[in-house]
Order: sequence, then structure tokens, then C-alpha cells
Amino acid sequence: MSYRRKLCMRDMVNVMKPKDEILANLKRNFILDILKKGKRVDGRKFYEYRSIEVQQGVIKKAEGSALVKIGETEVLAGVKLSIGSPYPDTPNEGALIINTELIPLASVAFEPGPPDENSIELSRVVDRALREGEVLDLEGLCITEGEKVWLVYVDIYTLNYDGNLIDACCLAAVSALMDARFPKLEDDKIIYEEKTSKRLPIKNYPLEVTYAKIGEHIVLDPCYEEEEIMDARITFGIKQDDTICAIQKGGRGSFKPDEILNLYEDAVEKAKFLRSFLNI
Amino acid sequence: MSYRRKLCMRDMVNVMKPKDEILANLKRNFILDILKKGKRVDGRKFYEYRSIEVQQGVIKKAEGSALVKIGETEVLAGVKLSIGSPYPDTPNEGALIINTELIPLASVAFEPGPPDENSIELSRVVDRALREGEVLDLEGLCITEGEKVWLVYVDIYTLNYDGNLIDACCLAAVSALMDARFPKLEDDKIIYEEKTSKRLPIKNYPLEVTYAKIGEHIVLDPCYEEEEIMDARITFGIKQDDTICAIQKGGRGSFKPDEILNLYEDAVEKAKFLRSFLNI
Amino acid sequence: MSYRRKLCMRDMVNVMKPKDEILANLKRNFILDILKKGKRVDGRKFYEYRSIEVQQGVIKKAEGSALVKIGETEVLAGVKLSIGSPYPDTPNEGALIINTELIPLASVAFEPGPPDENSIELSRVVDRALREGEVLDLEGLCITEGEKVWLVYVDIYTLNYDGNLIDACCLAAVSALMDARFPKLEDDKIIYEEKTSKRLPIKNYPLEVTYAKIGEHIVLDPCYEEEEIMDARITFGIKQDDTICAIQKGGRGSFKPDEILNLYEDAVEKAKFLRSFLNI
Amino acid sequence: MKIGKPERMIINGKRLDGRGLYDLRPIKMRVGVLKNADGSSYLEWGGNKILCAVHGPRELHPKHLAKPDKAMLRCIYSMATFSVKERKKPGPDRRSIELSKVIREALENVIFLHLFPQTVIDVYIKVLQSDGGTRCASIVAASLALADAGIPMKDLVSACAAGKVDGEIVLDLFEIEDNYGEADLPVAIVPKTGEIVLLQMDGNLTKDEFKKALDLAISGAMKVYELQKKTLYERYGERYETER
Amino acid sequence: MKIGKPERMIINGKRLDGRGLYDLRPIKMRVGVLKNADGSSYLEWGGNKILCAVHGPRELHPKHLAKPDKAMLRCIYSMATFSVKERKKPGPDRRSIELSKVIREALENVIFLHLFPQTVIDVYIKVLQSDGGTRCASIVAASLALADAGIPMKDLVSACAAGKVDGEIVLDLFEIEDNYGEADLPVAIVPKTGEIVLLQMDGNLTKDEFKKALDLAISGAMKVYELQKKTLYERYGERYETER
Amino acid sequence: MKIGKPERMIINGKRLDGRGLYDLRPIKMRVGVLKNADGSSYLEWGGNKILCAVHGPRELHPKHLAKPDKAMLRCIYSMATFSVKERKKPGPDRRSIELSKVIREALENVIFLHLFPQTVIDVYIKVLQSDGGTRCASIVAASLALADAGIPMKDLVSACAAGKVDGEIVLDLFEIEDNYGEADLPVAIVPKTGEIVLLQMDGNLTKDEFKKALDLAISGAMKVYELQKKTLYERYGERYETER
Repeated sequence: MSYRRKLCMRDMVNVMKPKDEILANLKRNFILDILKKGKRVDGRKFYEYRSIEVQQGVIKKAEGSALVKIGETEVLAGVKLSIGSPYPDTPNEGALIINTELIPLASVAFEPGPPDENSIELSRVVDRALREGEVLDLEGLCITEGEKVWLVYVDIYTLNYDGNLIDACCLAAVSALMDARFPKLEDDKIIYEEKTSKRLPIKNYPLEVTYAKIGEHIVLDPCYEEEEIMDARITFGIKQDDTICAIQKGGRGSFKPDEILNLYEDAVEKAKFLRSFLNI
Repeated sequence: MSYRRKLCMRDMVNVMKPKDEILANLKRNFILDILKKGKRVDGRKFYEYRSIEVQQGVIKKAEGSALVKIGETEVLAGVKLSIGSPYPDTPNEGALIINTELIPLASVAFEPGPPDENSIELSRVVDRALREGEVLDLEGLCITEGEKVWLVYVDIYTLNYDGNLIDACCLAAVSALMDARFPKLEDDKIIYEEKTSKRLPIKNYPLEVTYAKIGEHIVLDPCYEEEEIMDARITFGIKQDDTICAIQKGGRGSFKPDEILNLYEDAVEKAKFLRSFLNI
Repeated sequence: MSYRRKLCMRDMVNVMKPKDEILANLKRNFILDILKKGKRVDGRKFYEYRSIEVQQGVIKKAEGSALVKIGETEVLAGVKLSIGSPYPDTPNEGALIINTELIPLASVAFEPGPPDENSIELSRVVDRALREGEVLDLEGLCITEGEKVWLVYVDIYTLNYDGNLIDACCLAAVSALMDARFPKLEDDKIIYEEKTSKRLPIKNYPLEVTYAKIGEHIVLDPCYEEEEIMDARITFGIKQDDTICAIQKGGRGSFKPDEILNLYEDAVEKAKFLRSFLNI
Repeated sequence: MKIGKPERMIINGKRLDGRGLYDLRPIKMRVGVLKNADGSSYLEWGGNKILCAVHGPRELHPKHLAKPDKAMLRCIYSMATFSVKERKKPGPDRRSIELSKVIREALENVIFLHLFPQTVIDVYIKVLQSDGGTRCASIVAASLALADAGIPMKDLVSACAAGKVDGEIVLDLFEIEDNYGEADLPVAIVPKTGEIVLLQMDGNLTKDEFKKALDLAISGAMKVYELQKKTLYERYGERYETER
Repeated sequence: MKIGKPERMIINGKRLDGRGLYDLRPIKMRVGVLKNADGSSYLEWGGNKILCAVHGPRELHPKHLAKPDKAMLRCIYSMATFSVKERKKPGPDRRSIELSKVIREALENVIFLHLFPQTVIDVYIKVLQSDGGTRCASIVAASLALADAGIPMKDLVSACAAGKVDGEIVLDLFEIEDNYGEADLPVAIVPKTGEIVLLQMDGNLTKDEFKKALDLAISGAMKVYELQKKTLYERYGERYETER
Repeated sequence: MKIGKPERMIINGKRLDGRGLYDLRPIKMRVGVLKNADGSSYLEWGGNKILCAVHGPRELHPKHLAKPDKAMLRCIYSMATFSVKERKKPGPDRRSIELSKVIREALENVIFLHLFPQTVIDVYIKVLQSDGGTRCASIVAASLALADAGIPMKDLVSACAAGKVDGEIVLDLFEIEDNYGEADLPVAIVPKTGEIVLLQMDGNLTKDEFKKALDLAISGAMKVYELQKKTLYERYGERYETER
């Protein structure tokens, strides 16, 4: 160390590690040992999703809804419409407002109260893929230019947390948007009880695909045990033309450029696979 | 216990009760012993109110006000009027907004800061009786249909807490509403300094009557010492035609159906008694 | 003590002072000893400012800005304009909104989160001098009477805290207002990218001058070490006609009437001195 | 009259959803639906869809909040934004804080909290779809989830509302009746003893109407109780037996 | 000119409420008005109505916030929603946070806080009706309530404002003068020593005006001090004596 | 098309601010700019002006939050209200909370946190003026401030964005390109090892475009790294050497 160093004496501090730290290390080593043998803690291959279920139309009060399970991870998305004013710089466009909430039903790790940084990151990462991936043609939400437009709210609740909420939430959001029908409009008042047969102006089907890095190993669709001890995570938002619309790296670990390029290629295939659950 | 039981070992846990718990039990037993002898801690009969005082017009800045004392419990209600827009589904109705605050002046038990669940329950229970008991004819608050209506705010502050805030707050609210006069209106601007002689459109005089259950005993108008150790509480909102407009049971204890029906009958009489303090 | 006294037994309580208290007393005595010799901890005279620097135009995105240093104390003020509606009782006046934030960059003593009472007091004391000292001719901010007026926001951030933030913030605010130019207005829309050459309607140049009292000694422009152990503080807001427009006494200590009158006279001179940094 | 109120809500003795005056809506119950929770349940009651998770008993942090002689019970009732006609703003409102309190108090009556000193039991109730009567449905779901978590109780809590619609006393109001009816009386009971552990009322009832509605609500809750027991029996293969 | 401002506020040497330039408004004081508080007071000062409660000294939780060598003094000044012309939103605003701070600092000057280490003393001030000059009235009420709580002080704190209205220096501004006058100068003093423990000013004064206003405010505070002492004397049957 | 979007953003191979496609904006760096901070830096990067302070390592209160085997790193990114065209409301928004998190995670990668158990290191980043690319600029400023604080790191973190504008892959987008361009790809690296510690993307890129943009961003970050090292060298009079 060759420059100013204020704090060298602190190096001497010697603190006992309590049991929690030891336990975390044991867990990590256990999972790493399995990975070194080319296996995963739940028996999957490295680049394999858990079983996926998508169920639309589960909440009739919502304009659209979808329940998505990836393994034991379970999330519910609902779409509600209302009428508002457009932004001044986009007078003929409606708005898409996406919100994801980590609710304590899903895990003891999720506290009640205002959203924490994990909740906000999840929410924004899902939002980014849908917004940048142009899931909706926002001009198709215009009622009267410069005056009235549809506001499309997608609210996503985590019901059970077993890892990889991003992919599940994104899939649920797209699925719920596809399930949605416009409600009847009478004199600019919404009759929520009567749905029309008109669908939302879906333009693209962006989906998110997430990998975890543990030591030198990279796995698709991490489960809870893997997320708990992972070094880093990377998510790709992929459109149906195989272009990329969003990326988010998370965690204090790192990726090499080559790893990222390789994962991109795999993510394109996996997005296709996910899209098959939407019948597209 | 004949089915899954995860937690049986916890039964073994043996924890010393600290002094607080012992003290609470002593207090409870003391009050129960008195009740068993057919008496109350402050010498009252079981179904007897403490002395009641109602004083109107104490705050001239308010459109109406009332100070109510029930024993040492003391609350102050004030009415303020402003002008707003009606709800779309009731275009010719004004609004009544009631808020009760447990302020720390009244007791060391009331903390400063945003309202806690006790404060919110109190506020909503008082609101419920007045709203469902139709204390005001909301159509009498219309200025211009669909455009301008009077908003009537009733804010109630607890000044000293010695039990049974619900009855005191409800009585104070009705009394303050009766005391209120419309301020002068000039070009749709309120001249607060000049009150007219016009009263608010009072339609009903709903009042609340509260009982506490301690062991097998039920007493009217619990004082602080009784509330502190009571098992349950029940409040009846009664209109001047003796019909019921609101009920709220509180506390972890229970009531038998017969008890409730009997208390209803008593509450009707007690509401008449309370109404006598309003000269009606 | 000749009347009710509930708490006499508490006098017996005997508690060891921990190191923090001892340290604070040592610091105080150290500084007091120096003051008794007619000197200050940083070598200044009692009624002497530290070196002052004022730099305008440092933030181009703002309509006006100024960086002010008083010794090591450093604050940055920025002016932003927007369009709003006037208050009903002043239909031809714009508004001046001043906000000062103690940000944790400036000191470990400033916590992140919503403003605490120190932050709010600082903000309001600076606001008071500018508002009561009529720094702006608010009628000069009217665009359309009763409809559209300019709103002038002055936000001040503390960058480094070494005592006497009030004087620094007030000087920075006036300087930033002097630096500001109206942006271009097109069809009542602000083109922020294009500033006009038109200045804000500056009417007065009120500035604040702050003294600290330590024991019997009074010093101008306290530095951090002096503020830490001072008994009281007094701030005078002075206009360029030498009249006073704001006072704020702070701290649990006291001033004698004569001290205040004497300080007023000195403050008038010091305000002139500060104004020289604004070239007026 | 409120805009949107149907002209009549009872026609020829039938309600707008086809029920008779004293009929319950269809009810479906499941337990053990969430992997991470210590106990969980899912309840459909007419158009209500409610998911409930129980976490605990577990240690409470910070410790000074823990009670030395019993478990603390916490309860959070909340509605999904899309559970109602017009999107509900996220976050707790005053109504859900009150409901959380009265639901918790009803559950406290039956749980043997003193068996788990120093701990906390959390009950999270999420209304995924709302159709009137969610507080009764929530209590029913919560006591199933508590049973699923193996938490000893003196009995399940059951619940049902009665009310007044078009001048008639009816059982188990659905949303339109709740919004435009004359009175709503939710009641929760401890079925074995007949004790009332939750009771609220808003609207307008005479004494006779109140008595009739109270009886009716209790009889409704007893029917719901049978469904609760059946659900637990089917899940756990033995007849549900209360503690002690 | 502000809409609502009276054309003249001083006519023939009389103010709009009939007072002369140097007259105080009528003041009424009572102590011991709240049963639950350790000390309390009620003050009417012109149209101001102020209720004050003191709780403590008592143990402070959490303990790590307590000061080892003295009591912590906390002070909350707040206004009832109906205390002003247009309903005030509930909850603390920036003005009441500042006022709470300067009032607390004034009181800290006289209380023997070091007699009660590790404890907290809470002063709650509620303005039930406001008519200009509430901060001075609050300090006066608070020091009465502290005395009523038996908390040892070197003296009571007394307070009064002076200001400038229609070009004249006047004592004890009421609301209209406060809103539309040229300057307001609230001052709190320790009467025995003449020390100034609260001083704020807003408006515009020349040096001579300031000197005159300061003297006038102090003389007003001395009159209020006599009323404070009388009130305590009448309540406690002995002449009020300060500590030590 | 969005109102306000320029018709073309690249004209004859030049960008609106005169740069070529692969040019960085001018960058100025200083360290040790704040007296009170343990470490600090000031960075101008095009129109971005960023001030960063590091406090710590110091004891963390309350203690139960401290980590027994390493320092906790906290990071707050925030924008001055006047840093953008239309005044930003004060206080944290969701964007700054997310940015604070990803910046912290990037920095955690290089700091030897285990050398300072039980402590906290606070990194405060204030964007005084914003012109596109503030998160990369913030990371660069933060690692300078950490170095200035003498906190041992395996390397500095450097960062730069690439993106797509008018169909072209370009380096280091400024505000207009950020708002109206087709894609933005901020990248932070550990220059010595080439590891990527921050990576985000929004917009639309094909695989080839992505590859090109990623390479370009990394090359940009390497150039910024040289400036960082030069800055530290000039300040501390020795060549910057990483810890071990």
C-alpha cells in the first residue's frame, strides 16, 4: 500500500465469526461441491428451467390476470385500467405502470412495510423489460389525443418465493396483459362490470431470463438455496425477434465479457422456451 | 391433539414472568374481587355512567365546538367547514370527515407520531356511528349540484384519558355539529370571521354507548383501571328512534349472544340519557 | 423549594459521567481558556470572519447558482424556475420557495433521511431573512394576473460543514438569485435550454450575520469547534439600508439586552462587509 | 339515491345472484398451499379469493418487544390492488389497519399463546379478489392456516355476516348487497362454545331485526365451521380435534 | 397590498381590538388542569387558548438515548386543526418543528436537568385556539406546567412579543396585527436575571425601533411573570419561590 | 415520435456536441476536496458534476446491525434538485434507490471489507449537475473517494457507457442521446482483471450491436481508468498501486 492510509490499526481487530456466518459458508460449500460435479442441488441441469405453469384469468375483478409458477416460486399479476391525461410530450400515448411487491406471505425474508431496495430493483427490472421491449403499443391506448388516455396498471404480487422472481414476474405480467380485455366505456366512464372482447394493443412479447453465478459456475433459473449464496446474477430481457431490450446485473460478484455474450445466446433460446407457455 | 404438530417442544420453554406481568395480574384480581361483591373500583353501579359535562362553543375560531367530560375523561371536538367538489356518484351531497386523535397530552400511553391502530379504530368507530346514523343530511350541504359542496370536518382531540373515549368522542362530535353555524359565503369564498345564524342540517342524533367485560362481569362506561384489565369491550351506536346504527366489539375476550341482546336494550336507555345532555 | 415536589428522591441518583461528557468538557475548557486570553481557536479576532469566497454560475443547468465558502464551510445554492398559480390573496405575485438541506456529505453529524429539526431551523432562518428582507419583488414574477406566475425555487446544499452555515447559506442564496436569468418562454412553456438575459427582479440584498456565545464571550462566525460547545447563537438579518429584517436566537444559553443591541450594530457593519463579496 | 344502486335487490324471494335469503355462497377451502409458510390456506367464498400464510412461532426481534409469558400475535390484512373494481392504491389504509386489529383479537381468543413465550406468530392475509364479506372470509382462512401450522387452539374461529337488504334480513351479503343494502353484521364465533369473538355492525336495524340477523349470522358461521373441519380432515386424515 | 389587509390598524391611538399601544390582552392562567399529567396548565391570552401537559421526569426508552448526566427535555408544540381560520392539516409541519425547538431551548435554560440523569421530561403544548403570539403564550404555559409538575427551575420563563403596526411600536400583537403588521418580535426572558432565552424577529425595524420594541417586549414579559407567580401562589398557597 | 426529439443526432459522423462516435467527453477529476470527509472526490464528465464523500470505516450503531466478519458498505446516490432541467423533487426516488444498490454492489467487489469487521463505510454521491451517464460517473467518483480515504481495494472500479444513437453504436452518451437514443449500456469494470461489476441495459440491440457496444464501453472504461490513476498519482506523489 503506497499512499495515505488512515486506518491500518483496524486490521488488527479480531472478531469471532458467529454461527450464522459459519452456517452460510457451510451451505455455500455444499452447493459448490455439487456444482463441481456438474449437478445442481435440485437435480437440474445448469441451463434448465424448473417446471413452469401459467394460468390466465384467475382474477375476474381484474381486466386481466395470470398466475405463474416456476418450480415452487409463485407470483400473481393483475391488470387494472383507468383513464387519465397523457404526458404533455406524448399527447397521443397512454401509459403502462408496473409495480412488483415482495409481500411477506411469500417468505419470512420479506418484511411488511414500504418497499426496500430489493423490491424496488425487482419492480424496476421487470418494468424495464416491458417498457423497453415495447410490450404495448402505447398509441393504441389513446382515447382523445392530448386529453384522455388509458392507464394500464400491472401489479404483481409474490405469493411464494423460491428464487428467480424476475423471470416469473415478467412472464406473469406479459401473460396478464395478454389476458386483459378493455372494459366498457360509457360517456368516458368505465363500466368495470362489463368487459368488451377488445384486447390490449400488444406489440411485443419481451421476457426475462436470469442466470446466477456461484463461484465459477453459472446456472439458469436459480432456486432459493442458490440465490442465497450466489455471487452475482444477470438478467436478459429478450424480444421475440431475439434482440435484447434490457439487462440487469446484480450482486457483488462479476462476469467476464465472454460469459455475458455466451449467456445472451442461451437467453435467446430460453426466451423462446418461455414464450411457448404463452402459446406464441 | 390429533394432527400435525410442529412445535411441541416449545411447550417445555419455561420463562420467568417479570414484575410487569405480576403487577397486571394483581390489578386484575383486585378489580375482579370488587366486581364479585357487586361494586366497582370507583363506587359506581355496573350500568352507571360517571358524571357528564357538555360545554359548547368553547372554540370561537371553529364553526362549532364542544368540550365533553365523562368523569376525568375529557375530549374536545371542533368543526371546520370548507368547500370542495362532490363525489361523482353523489353529485348533490356534501361530505362529513371525522378524525379522532389520541394526543400525548392525554396519557403517557399515547405516543407522538402517526396514528396507531388504537387511534385509527377509535376514529373509525366514532365515524361509523355518525355516518351510518346519518347525523347530517348530506344533501343539505350541496351548494351547486355536481360542482360545489360543503365539506364538514370534525376533529376530536383527547385531552385527558380516563377510559371510554368512544362515548365521549361521539358525544362531543354530535354536540359540536349541533353548535356549528355556517360561515358567510361571498362569491363562493368563505368569510370565516362572520358566522351566519344558519345551523348544519342535523338529521339524527346517533350516540355511542360502551360496555366492558371483565371476567363474567359487564360494566358500562369503563374507567381507565377497568379498561386496562378488561377482556372485551362492546359499543352500540343508537339513534333517537332506538334503532342501532353501529356496533364494535373490541379486545380478545368474547360475548355470549344473550349478553349482547341484553346490552342492546340497556344501551337504548343509556343513549336517551346521553341525549339529555344535548337537550333533546 | 416551597411547593409540591414529587420527585425529590431522584436527586440522590448518582450516575457516572461517561467519557463523552468528560471529553466535551475538556474541549469546552480548552476553547474557553483561549477566549479568556482574547484569542480564538483558529487565531481570528472575536468579530472577524474567516476568508470568504463567492463563485457564481457554477451549475449551468440551474437558472442561477452560487458556491460560497466561509473558511472550510462550503455550500452550494441553485435557482430553478417553474410556472404556477398565484395564491388567491396575492393574485399578481409570484412565489419564492427556499429550501436548505443538511446532507451527509458535509458531516458525519448529518444523517440521511428526512430533515431533522436542525435542518428545518436552518432552512426557515435563511428563508425568513430573504422573505422578510424582500430579496425579490414578487410582483415582478407575475406572468398573467390571477393565473400564471413564476415560482422561484432556491435549493441550498451544505457541502462541507465547519460552522456557521446560516451566513453561508444566506449569502449563497442571494448570490444565486443575482446570478439567475429567466429562461425563454414559448406559449407558456419554459425552454430551459435557452436562458434570456433578463435577471430576476432583485429588490433588496438581505444578508445574515451570526454570533456565538461561549461563556461570557461572543464571537462572530463560529467555526465547528466553537459551535460544538457554544451556549447560544444569535443571527441578524440585515438589509442594505441597515434595518433589521430577521433575528433568530438558538441554543439553551441566553443573551443580555445590551449584548443584543451591541451585536446589532456590529452586524450592520458585517453585513456591509459580506455585501462587498456580491459587488454591491 | 346513490348512482349505480340497483332498483331492487330481492325479486320474488331471490337475490341478484340467485340465492335464497338464507343461503350461503359457494365456499372452497384448501390448506398447505404455500411451501414457505409454516401454515397456509386458500379460500374462495363466492367471488372472494383469499390467501393466508402463517409464519411462526419464531423468535421476535428486537427481543425487548417479546412478551415473557406468551407469544405475540401479529396480523396483517391487505387487499391486492386488482381485488376491487377501481384499482386500490398499494399500502395499508385505515380500513385495513382496523380490520387487521379486529381479526387479530378474534384469533387471540382461541390460540394457546402462553405455550410459546418470547415468540411471535405472524398471520398474513391477502385478499386477491373481493366480493363483500372479506373480513369473515379472512378469519375463516386465517384459522385454517393456523391449524395447518400446527398451532394449538381451543377451537377454530368461524365467521359469517348477515344483514338487511331491501327490507329483508339475509345471510352472507355479496358486494352489491354490501354496498347498497341497509345493514351489514359480520360475526365471528368460537363454534364449540358459541362465544362471539368479532362483532361489527354498520347500517340500520331495529331490535327485532338485529336479533334475527345475529341468529342468522351465527347459524351461517356454524355451517362454515363444518366446511373448515372437513377441509382439515381431508388434509390430515383424522377428524379435527381441538386441544386439551 | 394583500387582500384582506385592513386599511388602518391604529385609529386615534387605539388598536382594532380597543387596546392602547402598550397594553397586554387579557390573560387567564390555571395549573393542574389535567389529571393524568405530572403537571399541566391552561392559558387564555387574548384569543389564544393553550393547554400544556408535562410528563416526567421518567425513564427514557430505549435507554441508549438517555443522557448519563442529565434529563433530556423534549417539547412538542402543535396546533389543533380548528385553532385557525382555515382548517390546518393534522400532523407536524415545519413551523411547529422550529417552534418546538426554540421553546425547548428557552426552557432548558431554567430547568435543573442535571438533577434527573437518565430520564426524560416531555412537554406537550396544544394550541386549541390561535390568535397571534402563540409561541410566547406556549412558553408561559409550559413553564407553569413544569412548575406544577414540581420540576426544579432557577426561575419561571416568561414571554411577550412586541412589534410594529401602522408605523407604531406596539405590545403583544394579535392575529390581524401579526398578519398585516410590519414586524413581530417575540421575546422570552428569565425574569430574575433579565436574560433573554428566546428571541426571534421577522419584519422590518430600524435600530431605534428595535431597541424600543425589545424594551417593550421585556416589560410585557415582566407583567406576565407577575401573573404566573400569582397563579402558582393561588394554587399552592405559598409565595412562589425559585429553587436554591 | 416524442416531442423535443432532434431530427438527427449524428450528422456526417459527428454527434450533436461535436464528438466522433467513439470519443469520450472531457473529464476532470480531483480528490480530497472536502475537509470533513475521510475521503472525497469531485468529477466533471461532460456536463455531469459529481461530488462524492466517504465516511468510515467507523463503528456502526446500533451494533446489532454490524457484520461480525466485515465492514458494511452503504451507498447513497442522489441528485440535487437543480441538477436537471425541471426541478427534481427533493428526497429519494425509486430510480436513485436502484442506482445506489447497483453502484454499491460494484464497489463491494473491490473493497477488502473483511479488514474492517463491525464497521460501516458510507459512500455519499451527490449529482450537482446531470448530463447523461451519471451512474458511470458516480462509480468513477466513488472509487476515487474510497482511494482517497485510504480504504484498501483490489483495484479501482472504472466505468463508461456505450449505446446506440441514430442506428450507430457510440461511446459515452450525453443527455440528449440518452433521452432520445435507441439504447444505453452502462458498464463498470475492474480494469486489472477485466471483470464486469456493473451492467445494465435499456433500449434495443441486436447481438452484434450488443457485442460491439460492450467492447466499446469496456475500452472507454479503460481510458477513464488511466485518468483515475493519474489523478491519484498527482495527488499522492507516487504511482497508484493496488493493495494486497
